[in-house]
Amino acid sequence: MNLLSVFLLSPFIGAVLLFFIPRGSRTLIRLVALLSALPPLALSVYLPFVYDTARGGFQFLGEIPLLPELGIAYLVGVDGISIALLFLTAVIYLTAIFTSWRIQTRDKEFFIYLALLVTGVFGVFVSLDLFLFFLFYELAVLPMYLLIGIWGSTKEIPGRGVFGWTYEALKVGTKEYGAMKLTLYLLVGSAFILAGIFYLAVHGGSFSYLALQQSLDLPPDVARVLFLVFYVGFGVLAGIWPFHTWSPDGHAAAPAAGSMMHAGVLMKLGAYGVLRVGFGLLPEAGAALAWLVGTIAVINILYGAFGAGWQDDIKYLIAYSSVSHMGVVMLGMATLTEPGVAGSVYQMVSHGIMTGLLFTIVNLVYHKTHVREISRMGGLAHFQPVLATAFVVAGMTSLGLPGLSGFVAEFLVFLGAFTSQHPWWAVPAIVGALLTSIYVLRAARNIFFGPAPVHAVEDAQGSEVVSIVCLVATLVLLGVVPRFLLDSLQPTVVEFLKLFGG
Amino acid sequence: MNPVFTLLVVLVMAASLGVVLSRSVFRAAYFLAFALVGTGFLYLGMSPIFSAVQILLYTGGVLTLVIFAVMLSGKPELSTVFHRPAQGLIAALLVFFALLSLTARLPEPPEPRTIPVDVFAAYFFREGALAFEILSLLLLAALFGALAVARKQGGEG
Amino acid sequence: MSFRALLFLSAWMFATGIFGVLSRRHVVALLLSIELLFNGVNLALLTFAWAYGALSAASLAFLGIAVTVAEVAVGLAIFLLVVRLTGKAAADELKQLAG
Amino acid sequence: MKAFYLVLFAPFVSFALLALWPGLRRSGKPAAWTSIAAVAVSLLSAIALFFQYDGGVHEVRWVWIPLAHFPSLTVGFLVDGLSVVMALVVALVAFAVQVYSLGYMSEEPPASLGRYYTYHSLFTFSMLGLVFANNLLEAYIFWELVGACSYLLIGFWFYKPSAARAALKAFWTTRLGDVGFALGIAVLFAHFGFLSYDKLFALEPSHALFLGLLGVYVGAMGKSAQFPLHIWLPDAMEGPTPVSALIHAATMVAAGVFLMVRLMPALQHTPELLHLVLWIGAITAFLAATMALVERDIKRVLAFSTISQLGYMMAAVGALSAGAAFFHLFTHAFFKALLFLAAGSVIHAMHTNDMFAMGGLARPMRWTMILFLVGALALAGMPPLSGYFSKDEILVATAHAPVPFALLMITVFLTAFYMFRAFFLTFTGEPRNPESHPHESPVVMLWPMGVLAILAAVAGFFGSTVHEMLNHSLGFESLHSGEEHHPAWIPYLGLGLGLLGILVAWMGYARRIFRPERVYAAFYPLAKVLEERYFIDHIFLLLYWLGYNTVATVVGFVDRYIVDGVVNFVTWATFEVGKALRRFHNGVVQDILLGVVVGFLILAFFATGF
Amino acid sequence: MQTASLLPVWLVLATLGLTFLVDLSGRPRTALRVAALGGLVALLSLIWTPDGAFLGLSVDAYVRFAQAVLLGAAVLALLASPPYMRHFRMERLAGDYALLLLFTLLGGMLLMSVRDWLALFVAFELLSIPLYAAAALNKRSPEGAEGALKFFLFGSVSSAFLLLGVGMMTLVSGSTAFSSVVVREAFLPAGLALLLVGFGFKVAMFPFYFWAPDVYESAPTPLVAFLSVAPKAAGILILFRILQEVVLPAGLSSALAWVAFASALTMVVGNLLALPQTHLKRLLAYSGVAHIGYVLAALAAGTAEGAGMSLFYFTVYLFSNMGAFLGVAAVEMMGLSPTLEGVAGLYRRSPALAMSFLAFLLSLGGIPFVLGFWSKLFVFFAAAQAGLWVLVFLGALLAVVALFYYLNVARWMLIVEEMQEEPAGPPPAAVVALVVMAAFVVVVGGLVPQVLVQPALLAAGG
Repeated sequence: MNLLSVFLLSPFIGAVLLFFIPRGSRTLIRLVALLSALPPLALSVYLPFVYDTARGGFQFLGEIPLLPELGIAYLVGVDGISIALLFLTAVIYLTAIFTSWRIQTRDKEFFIYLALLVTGVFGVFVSLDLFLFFLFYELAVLPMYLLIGIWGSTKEIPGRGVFGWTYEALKVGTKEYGAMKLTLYLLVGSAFILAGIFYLAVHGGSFSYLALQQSLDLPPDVARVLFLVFYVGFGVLAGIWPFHTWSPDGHAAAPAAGSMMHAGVLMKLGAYGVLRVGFGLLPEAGAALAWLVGTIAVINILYGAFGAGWQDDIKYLIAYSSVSHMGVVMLGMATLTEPGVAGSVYQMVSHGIMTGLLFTIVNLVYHKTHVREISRMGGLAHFQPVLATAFVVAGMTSLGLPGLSGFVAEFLVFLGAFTSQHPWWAVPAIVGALLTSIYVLRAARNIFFGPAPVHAVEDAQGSEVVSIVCLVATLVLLGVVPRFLLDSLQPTVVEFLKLFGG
Repeated sequence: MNPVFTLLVVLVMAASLGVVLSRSVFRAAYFLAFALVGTGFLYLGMSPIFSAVQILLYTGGVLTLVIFAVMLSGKPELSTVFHRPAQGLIAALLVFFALLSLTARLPEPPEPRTIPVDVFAAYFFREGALAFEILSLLLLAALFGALAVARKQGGEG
Repeated sequence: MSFRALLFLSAWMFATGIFGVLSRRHVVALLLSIELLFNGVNLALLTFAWAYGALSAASLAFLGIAVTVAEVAVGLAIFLLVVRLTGKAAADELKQLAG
Repeated sequence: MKAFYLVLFAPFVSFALLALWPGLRRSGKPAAWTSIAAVAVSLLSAIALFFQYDGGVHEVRWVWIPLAHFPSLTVGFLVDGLSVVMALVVALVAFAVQVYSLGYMSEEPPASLGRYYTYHSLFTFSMLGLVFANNLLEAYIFWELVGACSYLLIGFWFYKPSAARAALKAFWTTRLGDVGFALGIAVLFAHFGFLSYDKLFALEPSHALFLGLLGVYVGAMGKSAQFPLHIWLPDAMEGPTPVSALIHAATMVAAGVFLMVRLMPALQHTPELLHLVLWIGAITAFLAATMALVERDIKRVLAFSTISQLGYMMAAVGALSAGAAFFHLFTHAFFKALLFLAAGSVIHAMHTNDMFAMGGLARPMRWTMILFLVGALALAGMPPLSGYFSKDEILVATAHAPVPFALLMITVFLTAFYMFRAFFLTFTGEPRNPESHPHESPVVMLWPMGVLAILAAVAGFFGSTVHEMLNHSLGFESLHSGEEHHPAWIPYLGLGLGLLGILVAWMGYARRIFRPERVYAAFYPLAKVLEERYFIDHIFLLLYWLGYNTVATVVGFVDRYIVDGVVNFVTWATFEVGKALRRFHNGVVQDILLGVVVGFLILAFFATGF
Repeated sequence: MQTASLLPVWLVLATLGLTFLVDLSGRPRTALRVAALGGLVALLSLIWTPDGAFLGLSVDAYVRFAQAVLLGAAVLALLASPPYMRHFRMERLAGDYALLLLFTLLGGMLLMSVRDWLALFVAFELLSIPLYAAAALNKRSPEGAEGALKFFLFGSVSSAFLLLGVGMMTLVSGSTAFSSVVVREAFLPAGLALLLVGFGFKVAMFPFYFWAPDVYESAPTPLVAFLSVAPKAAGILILFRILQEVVLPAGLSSALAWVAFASALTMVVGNLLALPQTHLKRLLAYSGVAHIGYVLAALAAGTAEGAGMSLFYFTVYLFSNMGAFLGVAAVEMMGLSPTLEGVAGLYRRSPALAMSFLAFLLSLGGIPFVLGFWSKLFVFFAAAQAGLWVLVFLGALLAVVALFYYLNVARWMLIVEEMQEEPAGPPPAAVVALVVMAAFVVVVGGLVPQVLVQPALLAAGG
């Protein structure tokens, strides 16, 4: 029983146990969910210390042959990058449970779907067999759909512009629309990935990532096409520019835990995929197309930052900021320099935690005030000091204030961009941070500051405060002591860059 | 090309047209009978047993069945005969040419001979034994099927 | 007894059968057209048997006749049921099931 | 060097305590006392550090971000002459302000008082961190932290929309400057690979060094409110006055100057940059002074005066005279903080900032008047007070550049004029609004002002010790340029202009020999321009609306209705194809059978075709 | 005399006889149960039947696996029929219904093991004709009769083509006195074309699927469950044998291209047409068409893995598709209409049924950790191994469309809160038990797919 299987089994067993608990006993349900979240967190905190940085590469390997004829096996292993992302997922899962502690309707099902979703995500970060990777990748589809479909929130968006009439036809903005759009986008991406993985398996001989790393040599142009297929496939989930439109609708419709998991973790899944499968298995093609990845990342950063400025709905604002920050992740990756890639992975973790916190706050504000339009809000800090402070801290992280995790990530990406072949990339990276500070702090002012609102509003209660405190603590921890993750991440990145003659 | 053969072919062709074009179903049934008998005579040249089977069993059995069905239903004629005849005509022509083109590349038969009954019977009951057994099952199944469909279920709508 | 003529005749019967099936409104007319189809096929099979001495084609024709009879039996039973339940004998009026 | 850790980490402990322990924070007074105690500890150890200082350079360093292809990014602390003196100034002013705040913020509810002191502790820690930083990256880290604290403190009274807006303006403008700073760091990191001061100083001049330091200077311009990035400082007065005294007079705004002084060994290799710094310093000084002439709000007058003095310091740096710049920073911290606190005491009593609503406060607020006078005299550069010495050194240093020198000379006169205009308007003449009944501020506010007043008076004499400590850390004579050929008449001209300024102010506002309102009316167009702060604020506002909001609207619309529109259209189209195909299933048997025939024809075509 | 190899066939024949006698003695309900029991015995007997050939019927692992699928489908349908019959008051015809079903089953089993063309044609007809009659058994619904009529007409016309095609094929490879190369060159493509028309109907491939939606909508649901799996499986698996042993050796390699083309078209049309459907049975009909498109992709690969994967596919399809139809039957027995509105809020009324239905939908949609995921992926992997990248990519993209309508049904059941129609009563326990059992297989099977995949690959000699 491999150590890493704990990541998979703990939430899955939690889901199975929850299945048998009667619907009435609310606290028991939450306790089981919580218990299913603790082992992965403990393990993910333990891993960075016990990961042997000297040896590097994939460690804690475990293999159980599933279908030898087709070259499929349960192959698991982690390196610095996976450790960082496992830590992110574990933290987000725990805090997602706390945030949804007070959910009223159908709570048993809620925690079951959440547990299944996390199992899928853990599976992706842990598995080294591409088939298994794809399997866990697709596992996240259904729970996400149901989470948004059942517990989501609706806000009709009237149609305007040249395709305006389709908006009423498809009821854009409702939670069904958001759930379906998000799910189908994930699937369109997985269609590309499926084709790519099969091509690799057929030409590389087996699905195992390790074997493919050695045995794979494709003609340059085929490799480039394959890289593009993976880039688009995973990029859809990572929210790269033309395919990002699911992110605002999906996250705006999702409940707190749903958007925490999705914006916080699943978007990183996409970026992780591009890094691990795209750049990892097809280095020459990756290097050749790095300029494309970088340019689109730049568009992402600026597009997201400006897009967020226009939004009047707090959830859409956070969703667009996620698009912008994912741009920073992709930019870091595209630089193919050590600080760049390390910064990119660090930004995945930092942005994951930060977006988790932002969505928690935004959803709590929505649930307590039933208002999503910023123009109709103001002075909430009078009644919600905890939420206000947390929002400012999260905002500061997003604009890269030192002492919080955002700075480490964005500065590394900024330095990496400056020392890469396209130094001009550094300008959008730092300008992006400036633009972020504009819309985030302006939102903070419009929502929380200013004269007190007419009727009192409830502040974050019990478990919600715990969730917020955990997330803020993680942001500070990652900001002040980056070596917690970087010690294991850095050797992996160096080894990763050897593929590119680094 | 002896005249009898060509006459027969033309007659059968006309008869089959009649089946399809006649207004009343009864008259269509007569034309069909005429076509089947014509084919039966054609079979004389190829394999005499088949002409017997064709004329006695096939024409006799099937025709009587059809007539009974029409009598029972009490609806011999409908106001209009055809439904989208143009579409049917085009399709029929295309099928006709398709079939001809499919069989066009067939070589001329070197020496065609009529199949004597004993040779056919020996072959059929040796090679086709299994098929014959399954056929018996099929006929039984059809019998049950027809009975089941015909039976009243009691109190149906 | 020319080979080509026979094939032409069988194709002709088959084609008229197809026309009947596609364009006649009365269900029994459809059945008759199907008879025509099968007869065309049997004629073709026997022609092959006669031309190439393929006894299997001949025995297949024989089996074909038996199968056709079975089909007509079931077909008529269903026709009578349709008339009894829907009171219509015209195939193109039976379009409850669509879409 | 144990004392050093105490100086830096005492405020951090207090911040951690207040942040993590809500009970303490919400209790109000106890939270205040924790913070004040921490600052006191920090002050005492700073003093100890100052006296124990043996001239050496003690540095401690550890790896913050490990890197392989580049030297790892390190974090560490550097204790040398410059940082010790600066730490002393910061700790002292911080202590004074925090004690003063007890009185000034007395009627704040306990919870928000606790929040106030939490921010104060964080600010003090960040400022000290900046002072002791040993490399540019760490300087950038504390630089931004200090900026964040200023945002929090300016926006402390968040229920005032103007305060929230001012906080935003301050953060955005300084952030704009920080973009330059970051780019500068990136250039240095990319070309040289290291950011720590000692290695930077060892570099010989190169274009990369120039670009890097230019970037850093842009950052300093933002933080030290140099033209054109000065627009945020006047609005920052929305924050509580003690905050203005601490952050917008003595410490944070001086950070830019401090950093330039710290980088002097490297700056000396980039004469073009220094030339630019000199010019911008001089222009800032002059413009700020002109804007102060027409200001009605007492705090904004002091704000413009700070911008002007910062202009002086930057000019000194530009003239390669780090010593003069630092000494003026040293003295300015005391008398400007004093002036702010005095103004605070007046506002506390009169509950208004508008000088034209005050008057005749000399009698009821005797002590405040005396303290304000000391500060004003020091600022105007009257001999016994510290202002005279430090301003004189700057004038001497910049003598070699005619135009900037002239501008600075005129500014001496303007400074004296607007300071005493404020003094006479506030304290002399009859009270302008009858229902206000001013009373002297409580002792807890007067004592800190008193200490500052004493320092403002005597600080001038510590010039030599400050210079000597500075030379240790810079490694070269910090005052060298002005010494040789400074004409003797400079100090006297400065003094004369100062006295002239006071005289004119006295004539205008005390004795009302000439009516300033008529002068204002006579030069109305010019006055209006000054009042509108040369329309720079409006330019930035326009830049913000055009640069960000309109582009955001376009991007937002395009994304919501074009990019998303295409996606919705594709979905809708797929549905329509599905519905269209359904029409083929009209249920009529004959049409269904067509399927078989068509299928056969296709297959037949395949069979014959291939 | 290895008659043992035909053990399951003898057992089914015995069951047939027994059922007839019981029905004759006037107890139709017990006749149905006897048929189900007999089917079960035959299914279990498969384990001990050895390979071998007898009377022209050869049996090997591939045939036995296929027969297992057919028997499984029959047993499942027969077990679900009694409550359905009782609900729709068709019990007097239960006996006939059972007989017809057994005849069809027999036809399918024989078709699997037949070696010569004559027997193939007759077995093929035996597989269809009883179904025409069975489709019309619900005498209360005029649509039932209409559906049966369409089924009959469509079936007869396509079997005419089939007859001609089989005739031609006998000349190509049958034991004939004279088979010159020229004749084979002419007859092979034509024969295959005509053959595909016949098989196209049976398998509901594009463009021969027009009958499927109408018949699925009107026929009794347990029969439709059987109809949607058994004949299709038989058709595809025997078509595979024909391709492997007759067509490809005879040199018509372009046949695989035809199949690939048909697969692509079937996938696209099946999925697109399923999108706007609101009637569950029609939706499942079109989804069935789409699924046949996926299997044809494996068939187009033309490799042994392809065969193994299609065997596995049908085993999975057996459970998920029949399960779905039995679920619809249960919904009908609750007095609800088998449409999206009828199913609204099913989660409230009976969670077990709703959850099982969700499992089937996911399996059909190909979501991980349910059996359907593996089958869909392996089918595409087989196609990928044969280099059919267009099909793989098209299939993956269409899976997105497919998931839309599957999730849409799931949405109506799980997410929509209020019930649109008032159910008459709870679903009969027997059917729910069957449905939950099928769902259990689908979910647990998803966790350990190799249990089914490896035997399938072995059976196909992969």
